[in-house]
Order: sequence, then structure tokens, then C-alpha cells
Amino acid sequence: MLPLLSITIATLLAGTVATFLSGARARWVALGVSVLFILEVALLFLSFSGWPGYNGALVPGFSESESYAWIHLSWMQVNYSVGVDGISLALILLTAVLNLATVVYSWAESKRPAAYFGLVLLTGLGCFGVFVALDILLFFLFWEAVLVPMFFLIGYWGGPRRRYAALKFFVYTHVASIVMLVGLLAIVFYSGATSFDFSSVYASARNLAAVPQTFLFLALFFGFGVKFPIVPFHTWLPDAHVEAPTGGSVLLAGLLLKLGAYGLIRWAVEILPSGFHNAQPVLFFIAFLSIIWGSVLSLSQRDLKRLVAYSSINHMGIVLLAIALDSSLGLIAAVLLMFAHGIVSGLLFMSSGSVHHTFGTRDIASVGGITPRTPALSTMIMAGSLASLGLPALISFPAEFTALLATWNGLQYWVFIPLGILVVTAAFYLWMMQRLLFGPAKGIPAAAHDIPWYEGAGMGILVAFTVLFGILPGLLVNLIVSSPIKGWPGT
Amino acid sequence: MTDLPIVGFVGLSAALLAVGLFGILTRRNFILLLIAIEIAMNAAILNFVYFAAYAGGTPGLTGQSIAVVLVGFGATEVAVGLAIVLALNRLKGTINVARATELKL
Amino acid sequence: MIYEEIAFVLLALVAIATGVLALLVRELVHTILWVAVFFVDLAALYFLLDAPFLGVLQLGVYAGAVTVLLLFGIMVTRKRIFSQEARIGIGAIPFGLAVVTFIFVVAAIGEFPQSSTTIYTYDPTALSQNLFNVNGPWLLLLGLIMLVAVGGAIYLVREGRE
Amino acid sequence: MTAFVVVGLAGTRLKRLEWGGWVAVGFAGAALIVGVLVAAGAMLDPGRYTNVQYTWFQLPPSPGTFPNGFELVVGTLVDPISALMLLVVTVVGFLVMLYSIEYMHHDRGLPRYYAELSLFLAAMTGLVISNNLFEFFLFWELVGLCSYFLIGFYYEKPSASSAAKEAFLVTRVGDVMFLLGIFLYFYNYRFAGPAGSGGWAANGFVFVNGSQPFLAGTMGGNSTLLTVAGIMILGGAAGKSAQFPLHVWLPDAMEGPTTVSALIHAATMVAAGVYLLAVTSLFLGFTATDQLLIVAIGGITTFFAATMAVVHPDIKRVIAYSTISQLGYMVLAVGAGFAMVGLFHLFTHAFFKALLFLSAGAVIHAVGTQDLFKMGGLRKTMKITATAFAIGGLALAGIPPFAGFWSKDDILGSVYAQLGAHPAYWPFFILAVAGVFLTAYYIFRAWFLAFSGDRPRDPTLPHAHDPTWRMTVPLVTLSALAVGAGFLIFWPNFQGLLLNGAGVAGIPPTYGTTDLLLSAMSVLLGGAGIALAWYLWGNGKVFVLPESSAVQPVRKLLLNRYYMKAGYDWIGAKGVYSIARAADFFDQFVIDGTVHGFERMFAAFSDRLRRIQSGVVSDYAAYVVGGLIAVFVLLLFVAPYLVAKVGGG
Amino acid sequence: MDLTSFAGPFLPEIVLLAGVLLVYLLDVLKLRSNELVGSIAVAATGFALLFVVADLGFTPFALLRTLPASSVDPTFSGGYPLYAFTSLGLVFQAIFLLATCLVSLASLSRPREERGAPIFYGLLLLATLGMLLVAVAADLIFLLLAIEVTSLATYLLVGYTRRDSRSLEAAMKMYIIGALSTTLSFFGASLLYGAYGTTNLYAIRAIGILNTGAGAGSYPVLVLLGYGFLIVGLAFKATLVPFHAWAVDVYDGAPTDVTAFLAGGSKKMGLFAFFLVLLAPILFVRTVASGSPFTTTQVALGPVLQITLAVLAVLTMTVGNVLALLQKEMKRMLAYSSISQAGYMLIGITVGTAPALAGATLQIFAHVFMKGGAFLLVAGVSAWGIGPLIDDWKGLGTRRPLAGVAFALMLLSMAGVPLTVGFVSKFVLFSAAVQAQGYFVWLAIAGLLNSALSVFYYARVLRVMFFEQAAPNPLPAGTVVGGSEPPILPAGGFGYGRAAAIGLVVIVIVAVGVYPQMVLGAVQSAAQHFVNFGA
Repeated sequence: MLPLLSITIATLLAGTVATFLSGARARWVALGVSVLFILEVALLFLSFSGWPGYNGALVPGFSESESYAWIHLSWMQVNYSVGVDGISLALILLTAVLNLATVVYSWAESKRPAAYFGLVLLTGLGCFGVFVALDILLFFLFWEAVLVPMFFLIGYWGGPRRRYAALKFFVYTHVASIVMLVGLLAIVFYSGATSFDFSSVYASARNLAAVPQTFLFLALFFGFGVKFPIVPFHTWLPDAHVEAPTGGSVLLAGLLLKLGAYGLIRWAVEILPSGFHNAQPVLFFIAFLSIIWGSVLSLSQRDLKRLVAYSSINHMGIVLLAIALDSSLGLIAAVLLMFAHGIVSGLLFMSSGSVHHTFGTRDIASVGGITPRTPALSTMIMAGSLASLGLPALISFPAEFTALLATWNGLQYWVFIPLGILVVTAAFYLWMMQRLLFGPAKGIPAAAHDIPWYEGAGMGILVAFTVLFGILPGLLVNLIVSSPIKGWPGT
Repeated sequence: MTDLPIVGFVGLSAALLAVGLFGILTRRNFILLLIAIEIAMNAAILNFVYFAAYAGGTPGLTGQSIAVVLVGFGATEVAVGLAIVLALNRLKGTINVARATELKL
Repeated sequence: MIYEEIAFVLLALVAIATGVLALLVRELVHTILWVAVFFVDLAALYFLLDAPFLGVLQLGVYAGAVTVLLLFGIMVTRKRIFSQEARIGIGAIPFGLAVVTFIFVVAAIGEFPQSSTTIYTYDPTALSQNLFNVNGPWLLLLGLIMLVAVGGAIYLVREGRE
Repeated sequence: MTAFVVVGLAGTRLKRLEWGGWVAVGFAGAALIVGVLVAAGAMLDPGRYTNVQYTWFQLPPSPGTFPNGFELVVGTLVDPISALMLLVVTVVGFLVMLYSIEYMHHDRGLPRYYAELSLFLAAMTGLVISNNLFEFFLFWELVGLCSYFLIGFYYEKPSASSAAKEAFLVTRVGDVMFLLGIFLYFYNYRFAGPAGSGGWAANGFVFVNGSQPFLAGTMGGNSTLLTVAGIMILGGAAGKSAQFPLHVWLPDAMEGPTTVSALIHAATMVAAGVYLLAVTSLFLGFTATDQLLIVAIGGITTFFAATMAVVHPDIKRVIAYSTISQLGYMVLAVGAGFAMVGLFHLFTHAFFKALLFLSAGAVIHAVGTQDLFKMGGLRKTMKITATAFAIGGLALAGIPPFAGFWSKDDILGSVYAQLGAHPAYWPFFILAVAGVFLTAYYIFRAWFLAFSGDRPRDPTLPHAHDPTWRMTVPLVTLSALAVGAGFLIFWPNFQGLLLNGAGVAGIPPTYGTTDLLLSAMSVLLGGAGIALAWYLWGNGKVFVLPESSAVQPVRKLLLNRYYMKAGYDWIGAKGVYSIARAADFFDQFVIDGTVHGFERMFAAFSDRLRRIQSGVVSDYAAYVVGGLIAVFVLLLFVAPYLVAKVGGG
Repeated sequence: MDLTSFAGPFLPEIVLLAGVLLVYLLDVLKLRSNELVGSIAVAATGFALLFVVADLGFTPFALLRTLPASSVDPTFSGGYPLYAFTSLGLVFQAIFLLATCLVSLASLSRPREERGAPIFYGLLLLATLGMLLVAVAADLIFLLLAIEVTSLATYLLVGYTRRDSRSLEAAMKMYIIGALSTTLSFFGASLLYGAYGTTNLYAIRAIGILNTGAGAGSYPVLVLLGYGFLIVGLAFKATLVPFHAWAVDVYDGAPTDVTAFLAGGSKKMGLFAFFLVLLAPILFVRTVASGSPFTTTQVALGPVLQITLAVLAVLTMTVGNVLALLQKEMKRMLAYSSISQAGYMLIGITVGTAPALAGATLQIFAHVFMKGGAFLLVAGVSAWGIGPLIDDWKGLGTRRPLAGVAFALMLLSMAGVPLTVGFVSKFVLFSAAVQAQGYFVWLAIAGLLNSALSVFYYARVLRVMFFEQAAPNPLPAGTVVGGSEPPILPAGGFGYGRAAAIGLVVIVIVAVGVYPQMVLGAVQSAAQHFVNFGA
């Protein structure tokens, strides 16, 4: 069998380097690499052996596993181990799609395009790595590898307060990574795991006593939570989103936030069951707090990007809630939500970026009635907003439905909180659409014209996925179900 | 065979160290600083000598050997210090260490 | 033996007094005098401890060479030899620090016998045996140190005309 | 049956074309034919269930939560009640489409209009033929979306986009409750059902299984839970069907084109709430508490909306309030246990209310205003319209033999029959009866204001005339239906359909056996209403309530809709938004401020600490000696203490 | 004592000494060309490095072995020598030589007009010689004297540009604090001598293991005071807080290449001295000692020292980082960062297990390259006319991408970003702390939080270099230049030597960062031997 995962990593790495070096033709190189990436992901899907009933992988439940020695000391066994299961495969698909869409959307980037596209690809590589890594060090390495390109994307291509935002982003997430790293190391050493491999950690960490598990889980939760981001460690997010270039925002919201959730599922929930169980109340509390806080704050935003950023906090809060439920349905909902939010927030950030390009501002209050002038853009904004507020036949609906159902099953009447917040979510999107898209035209510069083809194409890709998985969520669910999550058959 | 109060030596070397430290902390003239350092150094040498002679511990000639080496070292150290202070004096016209504060914060 | 104890007390008092005086007098040349006395006094202590070789070394190196070196330093850095230092207060903090250090070190005396004890005396030949044979590397190191000092110090004080 | 969805979607594809309207009408026509055939099939063979379904997604069985697996399906079910609704949707849909060709011809957003309308029809059809609650909810949301788009059709008008938003939000509140209701039922029924079926979890929320109602006889379980579930379903229905207290959006929804009002906000979508209640009551069952609550909501809404309609000057809004009021009757019926009676009223109401709206639309189209007090004397120039409106009005007022009489009479009769068993229904029954009088009064007040008299009160109005055939055909057709639909009750097959719709649950209604006295009383009340209207407003008279009148405050209260909208707006704009602002402040200054505070603290600390780097070497030496003493303290005191305390590392 | 048997194992040292003598000889012969003298220094360190690496057991160089494998990590039974060859000592020798090699390589590109090449390289080699001897010390006095060789050499190195008042002031400050520390060290050694009757580290270790009643058993206060004095004396070299204050001024005032040597070389010697001196009491003195005359509880010496060191480590990391936060000058910022790094390294000996020592050693290895490289690069950049402030570096990353990327890499490595050697070393170090469990986990957390804090100021430099535009040049009067042209950088880069050194640094940072197994494996086994050595 081909080492497909390593090949993909190598492709992305080589692609990144090539893009950096390719000067003015960078966008073509980046496009080529993105397409190649998608094709490789398609191959991955085809060769995915974790479908229900299959059990031939190296690590049970992981397909395409590869493992090579990396650092072998008497007390520390670090391997280069990669592998995918359904959950990571779903997120890998998201990575590939967003990567392609971002490259297409940013087609006209003129400020150091080689570096820009290179960094975009590097972000994609980092995320891909996080999703496939099955070794603590490798995981952490990719995890941190995402920080650097994003720091530069925000810091160099960003808005007026980009330096502040870049620094804030970097420091917040870095602190979180550190706590996470200590947690992971402690898991290894306290549980007496023989290596840093997921399988080994998985096997030994579950035997830890409940109290240490709880502490470790909380440490990991903080580490992953800042990426989520959970309230009250979320304030980096609006700043980072607002100041980041559109492509950066898309990747930030679409992929980076998912890293936290994925990490929580893979490296905390699965391997520390008792700790997870004990920490559930904390998780619920934070999740509800994030849900409420994100949506209430969205209401008061005037900046389109800021609004979407806060709505991300809200949506990721639901993801957290779904994870915290500790049920198979919740987990599926969480992954579905992650996928949905990745696509939809990408779409919304692209829309906001286009609004900014077209009208020179993202202030909802100063631009209005843009629909007659820019019907295509309006359609995109509408599609994004409606998908985000959970309309049927669009991708978020099955995810939210499942999440809420799972919440009811787990928590009964607490489901009122996310349910009630659905109304608020609808309110701020509708309010935004009312002010921005409808009503009499105002604040539209004379030169404003509808979005160029590449922006449309970038968003079009995402809209296509929004509709595709909105109508056929079963495709994703089948994938996720094939993962060796507890409570699943064969685990 | 002589009898001496070892406790007194400990006290003496402690006192000499304190005097040396006090000098290092308060004097501003570089040469006085050198003298203070040497006083403290002599306290250490004295330690080696009387510990070598003290029968209660594990006695040995080593202490005296060390003392010999340290006496030589002390002189060398003073020589280097003087070289620095002379070069500094040539450049700044003062050997007051409190006036040499170009580098700070 | 009471005489030796009395001698020790006297020498100790002189050592402390001369040390303090050397640091406190305002006339720098007087400082050198007090330092010389201090070094000689320590040499006397070494004789008292039956370490005559060291006593001689102390006289030669410290009381002789170092004192002269210091005097030379003062002469070079001063316009007039007999100029007074500016008065500098003792300073509560440095004084306190020194006293506290003293107290800490003195705390160790509890571990030693409080009365006079017999001290060992050594043969100077044995000392040279020890010094040059077993512990020879120390002297080699001292040589290295001197190599460094000589080369560097000369370069530093040389009126640079290359 | 999925063909409907395809048809609707195909309609949306063609929106760019000039003749898109005709295409849409064609598709709607096709849908009409299919709908009529299906309905006819159902009527000719009552008790037939047609059920087709596809898996949307499924999870394999898992030991803990879902031992039998979990499944969500999309399926279609044609049973008597969906056939009935299907008929309504396709007939009114087709007619409105046809009518729109002329009504909307001047609008440049026509393709968009038809696309959205087609999508709506598709979604509504889907909703009607759903075989499970999940799918029901899916289409429920979709019709809400279409409603949102269509209300906001004139999006350049701030009032229109605002009304659209309001409609979406208020119904969203209902949706959320509906969703919770679904969850509650799911929780209760997840393992219930025929033996071996695995319950709802494994069967995707379906109502039916084969030809049997899936949950037949499973009523029971946790009654508190079921009560709450019922309340939640009621909330959902109240949102969609504009029942008190979620009714505020419907009058404002009149910002949309009149055709839309006719189709969505009179005949079909708003009826979805009633339909939902009916489905729930038939297949899932309500507890007694729920029933009382539903009756109460229905009764209150009936009267409450009617009072507001009494004073309103806007022709469309009068009809809108009337819609709310009539929906109240249906809810009342469903609540009392007569789901099929409610649906029957829904059926007739769809026709005469669409008729009223389309007539009003014709008037508005002709005179360009919606203000009743500017109109007048239109009877002379718009004969067909006036007649149609009158027929609709009579039907609404419940004057025999118009359709409204039969259905409304059935409701009153059925509920009356239950009063003995449920004395708590009395006040709401009385409210409903009082509503009959008010209904007759306000609708004829509107008729007299618009059509009677000699000439328009506002002389600037353009000369009005009857519209062309594309608008009159629907009017005439609907008039015919408004007259004739009620007589269907005498057709045994139809009666059988209504009876069979009950499936297994429910109380047999009182078709044809209505208490004559009650009928007479309601007719009399209706007549009295008309008479009062004629007395006050007939022949172009304008009744002005004296400023000093004692009921003036009441009028103000009614005109301001009991200040409920203002209250909601206040909660929304002032309350929630203020909270949001406060939260934003908190976020920026407290949470972020804490972070920045740390930053500043570090900076200040760093700055203070920097001072120790004084540049004076003696100070550095002092640090060394100080550090030495500190190390001694650590070594001699602190560390031994700690080691003795914790036993070392 | 047989001369050949004495000289044989010291071949690297002798090579260096020969280099020194050759340099001085050339000086006498008035052959003072920087390139010539520098080449000799590079060659000498290079050869010595080859010997050391060969002694470490690196087979390709087996021919160059000067030590029989049996004499590395020997076992003693009575008769403790003054020096002994340990694998870890050899590793450190290699590290020291690498540092010197880098510095002298870079100094090949010293500006021509700068004088004093012979004394510079001569003292550099002598200082290195002292460091090499430290690495093999087995006796406290030997160790302290060897340290003094380096100390005196570095005092003079700092002041060798004798017409630069900043440089001389730095030398003066370093001398005073250094001499004070030396005195304290010797005083401490004398106290230990009083308590143990020997100054041999392995003898002390044996006494601790055998628990003969001498030393800590009989003289607890004396021992504690002795180690206290030694800690403080050695802390001077290792720049621990609060004994660090000199370092900032000296790093700032010294010629930058010398700073690179101080940060990359001599400071590491101080840390290794810590390893040597404190490992025995921490690991092997099981004698229960009364904690102090003021408490009656009997406690073990090891944990007491560990707690003290832990406090110092945390203090060092934190103060260093906090002070670096607001620093406006590049060299001083790097100096503070260097201080904080010393805190991380101290964790190694505080924890005292082989993994921790390995981690600290790797951290030291990494630091030689990161910090040494950074100072070398700063020296090169200042030769371009870039000022001392961080803000003077505006736009450098875009104007000189190679230098910018190299510097960014070093900073990222210091910040501990993955795929750099700085990450690997911190990862291993903190892993080891966590692995040791107990309160060392808190030490790891403190270290990691500090490294998070450090990101602030590293990121600030990156920001200045890459995101900000160069400030307009103060234009000479009368020139007509459009608007905001940045200062014109001289053509050409750093010069070959410096470019080669920086290139080497970059390669090592990345190579070891990506595949650390080889270096790490060697360090790990050396640390393991070191911990077991002589026991």
C-alpha cells in the first residue's frame, strides 16, 4: 500500500516550498498543489479501510497507518506515526476544500503573492498534519506549525491593527499549546505509556485513577479550548478575524478552530474517559457560556467580520456541548458541526471580505441595500447566513438537529439554552441581512461592482459543499461512524 | 603540638569575609575594591589552612597546598584587576566605579 | 596552651582592625599601610598554625608583591599620592548584608569543639610532595592563569601603538 | 410524490426567463392535476395510506444510547389529511400563480418572485406529505424561509424587510419550541412502537409503518413529558399559525405582495400550524392539559384577533386579523379533539380567505392603496371583485350556504358537544361564539367601506375597473369553491375521509348533526354583525367614534394591537440589544481588559524591575551578597521546612 | 607522574595551547592579520573538536581517539584523581569547542581596521582551554581554578578593545562581580573542605554514598553553607538571578563577538560546573542532615538543594523574561533572554535525573547555536550600520531576507517553535521534568509558561523585522532623495566567515530540530553515564 499520508504531507511541503519560490506564478503553483491535495484526499477516501466491519489497520480503527522511529531514548519513544479514521478524514476533506477555495478566492492577491500562497498552503499542511498525527510530539509539532503561517498571514496581510492582532493570536494560542503539551506529557509519564504513540497512550492512560485523569483532562481542555475558543479565552478571535486577510480568516475559522475540537476528541476525550466524565459539568458550563456569549455579542456587532467571528464562538460552543455529551450521537453531531461550520464560516468570511473589497468597509451600519448592485455577492451572503442559522437542506441543519437531539438525550431541558440561542442567532443574521442587503441603497461607492469571478468561484465551491452535504449528510455520517469511538460497535 | 581554638578561627574568617564584603559593597575606589576582595580571599585561604590543621575533621596537607595555590592566584587576580583599572583610568580619568555607568537599564 | 590562645586573639583582633581601617581611612596611602599590616598579621597567624611555608609565602606574595602592586596602582591613578578619598557613608544596607553574612557563617561554629584542640603540623617536604606530585595539576592551572593574566594585562595597559 | 419537490425545484431553475411566470404556472398546473388526482384517490378510497421512504442518514446500533440504531428518513405519506391539505395547496397555489401573472407583471423581480413561490409550493407540498416529524420540521423551516423571502419581496422598502425579519424571528421562536417538542416526543417514543421495530430512534420519527399509524396505541409514557411536548408543539403551531401570543408577525407580513398573502399567509403556510396540531393530535395524542391549553389559545386568539380587525383601516390587515381569528377556530377545534373538523375549516377557509385576499388584491391593484377610508363606491366599477369579496365575506361570516358556515358550524357544534365533559372549555367557547359576531361585523365593515357608497372618499384615486381574465378566473373559481366547498360534507366519501383521518384516536365529530339551535344562533350573530356594519358603514357612511366616547381608549388599544408588538419590539430592541451592548462592553473591557491588565501589570513590573539595573557595579555586588543571604535562608530555613513538610521531591 | 600519560588524554587542550602560543609567536613577529590568526584559531578548535568527537566514540573519527574507551567514565576505588573523563564532560567539551569555533569563524570577518587580532584569538583559545578543563574536572579546586582561567581570559576579552569606554566599563563590572564570586566560591570550597576533609567531588560523592558520618552527617550547617557559597559563586558564571545584573551590561558593552562567546560558551561552563558540583549532593548524599541549627527536623540534603535550585531556576526564567519584555536594545534583549534560558537549563540539574540532564545539555547545545548565532548575526548587522535598538531593525527582514530569515529562525528556536532545535531541547527538558513527577511538574509548567511569555518579545522582533517599514534615513544635508528611502545597506553580506558561521547555525537549528535522534542519543547516554559515574 502506498504511504498515502506521507505522500500528501510531502506534496504539501514541496508545494509550499515551490510556491514560496515561484514568484509571480505562485497562484498557479498553489492552485496545482491544492488540486493535487484534493485528489490525494479523494484517493484517501477510496483507500480508506476504516469503514464499518474492517479491522485490519495497524492501530485498530485507523486506516493508512504509518509509523517510523523518530526519537528513541530509554525513557522516551517518539515515532513519526500517522493514520486516519473517519473523524480525521472528514476534517481532512474540509481542509482540502477550504484550501482550494481560499487559493481560488485569493487569486488576485498582489502583495507578495508567493509568500501569501505559500503560507496558505503551509496552514493547510499544518492542519492536515494535526488531523493525521498519531504521536504526541508529531501532533504538537503540526499544531504549532499552524501558528506560524497564521501569525504571518495576519501580521503582514492584515488590516490596520494587524500587528496587535497577530501578537495576541500568537500569544494566546501559544500559551494554550504549552498547557496542552504539559498535559500530554504528564499523561505519557504518569500513565507509564511505553511511547508517545496514540495507541500506547490510549492503552495506558485509561488506567489512570480518576483524580489525575481529571486534572489532566482539564489541562488539555484548557489547551484545546483556547483554540475553540471557549469563553472567557476567546478575545483573541474577533481581533484576529477582523484584522486577518480574508484568506486568513477563512482558514482561521474554517480550520484552526477545528483543531481544538479535534484535539479534544482525539487526545482528551478518548484517552481520559474518567477525567472526561468528571469534567463534564465544567464542559457543559463553558459550552453554554460560549453559546450564549457568542450569539449575544454577535447581536451588538457592527463589523461584519466581527459578527461572524462571534457567531463562530457560538457555533463552536455547540460543538463543545456536543462533545461534552459523551454520546455517539453527540460526537457525530460535533464532527458534522465542525465540518458545517468550517464550510459556512469560510463562506461568510469570504463574503465579508468581498463586502470589504467592494464597498471599502465592513460596517453594517454604513452600507445598505447592496442587493441590486451586487446580486451575486448578496446571494452568497444570504446563502452563508441562512446556512449558518441552520436552515434545512443546507449543511448546518443536519448537524444542528443532531446536536440538539443529542443534547436533549443527554441533558433534557438544558437544551433550552442552545434552542433559545437559535432564535438569537437567527436574529443577528436577519438583522445583518436586513441592514446590509435590503432596504434603500446607501453608502455604495460609485465604482462598486459585483464580485470578480475568482471570488465567486471560491465561494461557489463552498456553496456547492453546503448544499451537497445539506442534502446528503449521510455521506459524512457514514464516514464518522466508522471511527473507533467508544460506544461504537467493535471498540 | 599546639592547642588552638578552632571556633575562633571560624569566627575570624567569617569576620574577615564580612569585612571584605562590606568593603566591596561600600567602596567606590577600584583599588579599595581590590583590597576588599583580597581581604575576603584571605579569609578563604585562612579557612583552608586551619581546616588542614584541625584534627577533628579529616586532616590533610591538601588544605595547605590549596592555600599556596590560592596565594598565587590572588596575586594574579590583583594584577589583572590593576590592568583593567589602569586602562579604564586612562580612558575616563577616574577609577570611581560609581562613575562608570554608561551601561545600564 | 593559654599563650597561644592569647596570641591568636590578639592577632585576630589586629587582623579585623587593620582590615576595617584599610577600607575606611580616607588617605589612600594609609590604606596601603594598613593592608600591609593586615597581610603580615595573617602571615603571623599561619606561623601560629605551624604552617611556616605558607607564612613565608604570605609575606612574600601578599605583604610584598601585592602591596607594592596596589601602591603602584594608586600612584598611577592619582595626580597626587596623598590625596584623600571623598567621604563615603558606611551605608546601612551594605553593613547589614555583611553582618548577616557573618552571622550565617558563624552559625557553623556550633559544629566544632568549643575549647582549644590540638592542631596538626606538617613537614614542609611533605607539603612540597603533595603540592608538586599529587596536586600538580593545580600548579599547572595556576600557570595557565598567569599566562592569561600576563598576556592580557600587558596588552590592556600597553599604550596601544600597533 | 417526490415529483412535487422536483417540480418546485425545476421552477426555481427557470427564474431567469421572461416567461418564467408561465412556466411556473405550468408546473403549478401539473402539480394541481397530480394533487387533485391524489386527493381524489384518497377520497375515493378512504383509509388508504401510501408510504415511501429513503434513509437520510443512519447510525449503527450502539450498546448505550441506541441499541437498535438510529435513523433519520425522508419519506412521503399520503393519507386522508395530507390529501386534503394537498388539495388546498395545489388548488390555491395554482390559482394564485395564475393570478400573479397579471398582478405582478410590472415588477422587475418577477423571476425571483416565481422562483420563490415555486420553492414555497414545493416545500409546502413536501411538508404536507412528510411521513415523519423530522422531515416535517425540515420543510416547515423551508416554508418559513420562503415566507421570509416573499414578505421581504420589496426589499428596498425598510418596512418590508423589517416585517420579513420579524416574521422569521417570531416563527423561529415557534420553531424552536416545535423542535423541542420533537425531541420530547422522540425521547418518549424512541423505543416505542410495534414490537421489533426499534422505536422512533431506529425508524426516523415516522408516523406510520406500512398502513398502520406507527405509534398506534403508544400514547402514554411519561405524562408530564408528554404534556410539555404538547405545549411545545402548540408553541410551534402558534408561531406558524400566528396564534396568541406569537401572532404579531402576521399583520406585518402584509408588506409582501397580496398574492403572497393570499397563498402563504391565508391559505397554506399559516395553516401548517393547524395541520401540525392535527397531525400531532391524531398520531401522537395530546394530554388533557394540553387540550385545554390549545382550546384556550384558540379561543383567545379567535376573539382577540377579531377585536383588532374591527378598527383597522387597512384592507389587507383586516383580512390578516381575520385569518388569525379563523386559525383560532381551527386550533380550538383541534384542541377540543376534533382535528378533522379543524382541518375541514382549514379546507374551506383556504378557499374563501384566498378569495378575500385576491379580491382585496384586485382592489389594491386597481386603486393603488390599501386604506379603506380612501376607497368607496368601487362596487360600481368592479362588479366581479365586489361580488367575489362579498361571497368571501359571507363565507367568512358563516352565513349559510357558504362554505364557512358548514365548517365553522361544525366547530362550534363539536366543541359545544364537549362542553359537558369539559366545563373548562366554556369561556373559550363563548369567546369563539362572540368572535362570530365580530367576524361578520368587521368583514362587512370592510366591504361597505370599500365597495358601497357612490365614489371613492379620496378623489385622487385612479379610476378603478375589474381586472383581466387572468385575475378574474381565479376569483371566480375561488368564489365557486367558497360557495360549494362546504357542501362536500354531504358527500359520504368526503365525510368518510374526514372520519378516517382520525385514524385511531379522536372523538367522532358531529357532521350534519349540528345542534340546530346553535346553528341558528351563530347565523343570527353573523347576521347581526352584518346588520351593525350596514348600520354604521353602509352606503358610504363613515362612522366616527366621538373623541369623548368612553370606548375611545379601547379603540386606541385595539389600533395599537394591545401594545403587544410595541412590547416585543421593546424587548427585542431595547432589552436584548442592551444586553448585547452590555455584554460587548464586558467582553471588550472586562475580559479583554483583564488580559490587557495582565499585560500592563507585566509591563509595569518589568519597568520597575528594570530599575535594579542601575549601572552601578556596587549595586550589582549588593545583589550578589543579598542573593547569597537569600540562598542561605532558603537552604537553612525554607527548604528544610518544605522538605520536612512534604517529604521532598 | 608520567608526562606522556598525562599529556595524551589532553591532546585537545594541547592543540589549543599550541594555537595560543603560535598566535602569540606571530604577534611577536608582527604578523597580525585577522584572517591569518583567525584561521589558526579555527583550525585549532576544529582539530580539538575532532579529537573530542572521536573520544566520544564517534566511529568515523576512531583514528583520532586520544583516550582509550576504558578511561572514559571509569570507576574509582579509593584514590580519586583531580580530573576524570566523563562522556558528558566530553559532550560539553564538544559544545564549548563548537562555540569557540563558531565565534572564531565569524570573527574571520571582523572589520580590517579593528586591531588586536592576536590577543583576541589568543584569549579566546585560552578561555576555551579553561572551559575544556572544567569539563574534565573531578576536584573542586581544579574546577574553580579552571573556571578562573576562563574568567580572567573573558574579563580581558571583554575589555580588549581598550579604547572603547563601554567595553572597558563592561570589563570592570565583570571583573568586580567575577572576583567577588570567585572569592565566595573559594570560601565555599574551604567550608566543604572543612566538612569533608577533601575537595574531590567523587570523594564527596563516595562519602555520601558510604554514609561514613563525615561531611553532611557531622557538619550539616557547614555543608549547607559551603554549597550555598558555591551556588552563588557559580551562579555568577551561569547568570542566575539575582546574580545576573553584570551580565546584561557586559553583554551589551562587550564587543559583540565576545558577547556571543560569553553567552554561547563561558556561561555554559558555569552550568556544567553546577552539574559537576551539585549532582553528588543531590543524588548521592543520602545522609540525613539536620536542616539547620534552628530546626530540629532531620532532612536529606538533596531535596533541600533541589528546592533552592528550583527557586533560583524559576526566578531566573521569570525575571529574565519579564525584563526582556520592555527592552528596547537588541543586545540587551538577547542578554535577558539568555538569562532566562539559563533558568531552563538549571531545571536539568534541579531535577537531577539522567533525562533531565540530557535535556539541559541539549538545551545548552541549542543555546550555543541560537544565542551565539544571534549575537554573531547582530554583530554582522551592526557592521552594516544598523543601530543598537530593536527599532533600528525595521524592515530588515524584507530588505535582507536571508539575514532576516536566519535571525527569525534563531528567535523562533529560542521561543521553542517546533522543528527547531530549541523546541526539541525544551521538549526533552520539560518532558524529563514531568517524567520526574512530584513538584518538578510545576517546574516544567513554570518553564513552559515562561517560554510562552518569551514569545512576546521574540514576536516583537519578528514584527519589527518583517511587518514594519524601515524608518527613513537621516539624510545628509543637501541630498535630494525621494521621501522615505530606507538606509542604504552596504553591498555584500556579512563576509565569508560570518556567513559560514551563521549558515552552520541555521543548518544545525533545522537539522537537529527535525531529526534530533543522533545528538539526543549521544547526550542521553552521556548523561546516563554521568549520573552513574564512579558510583
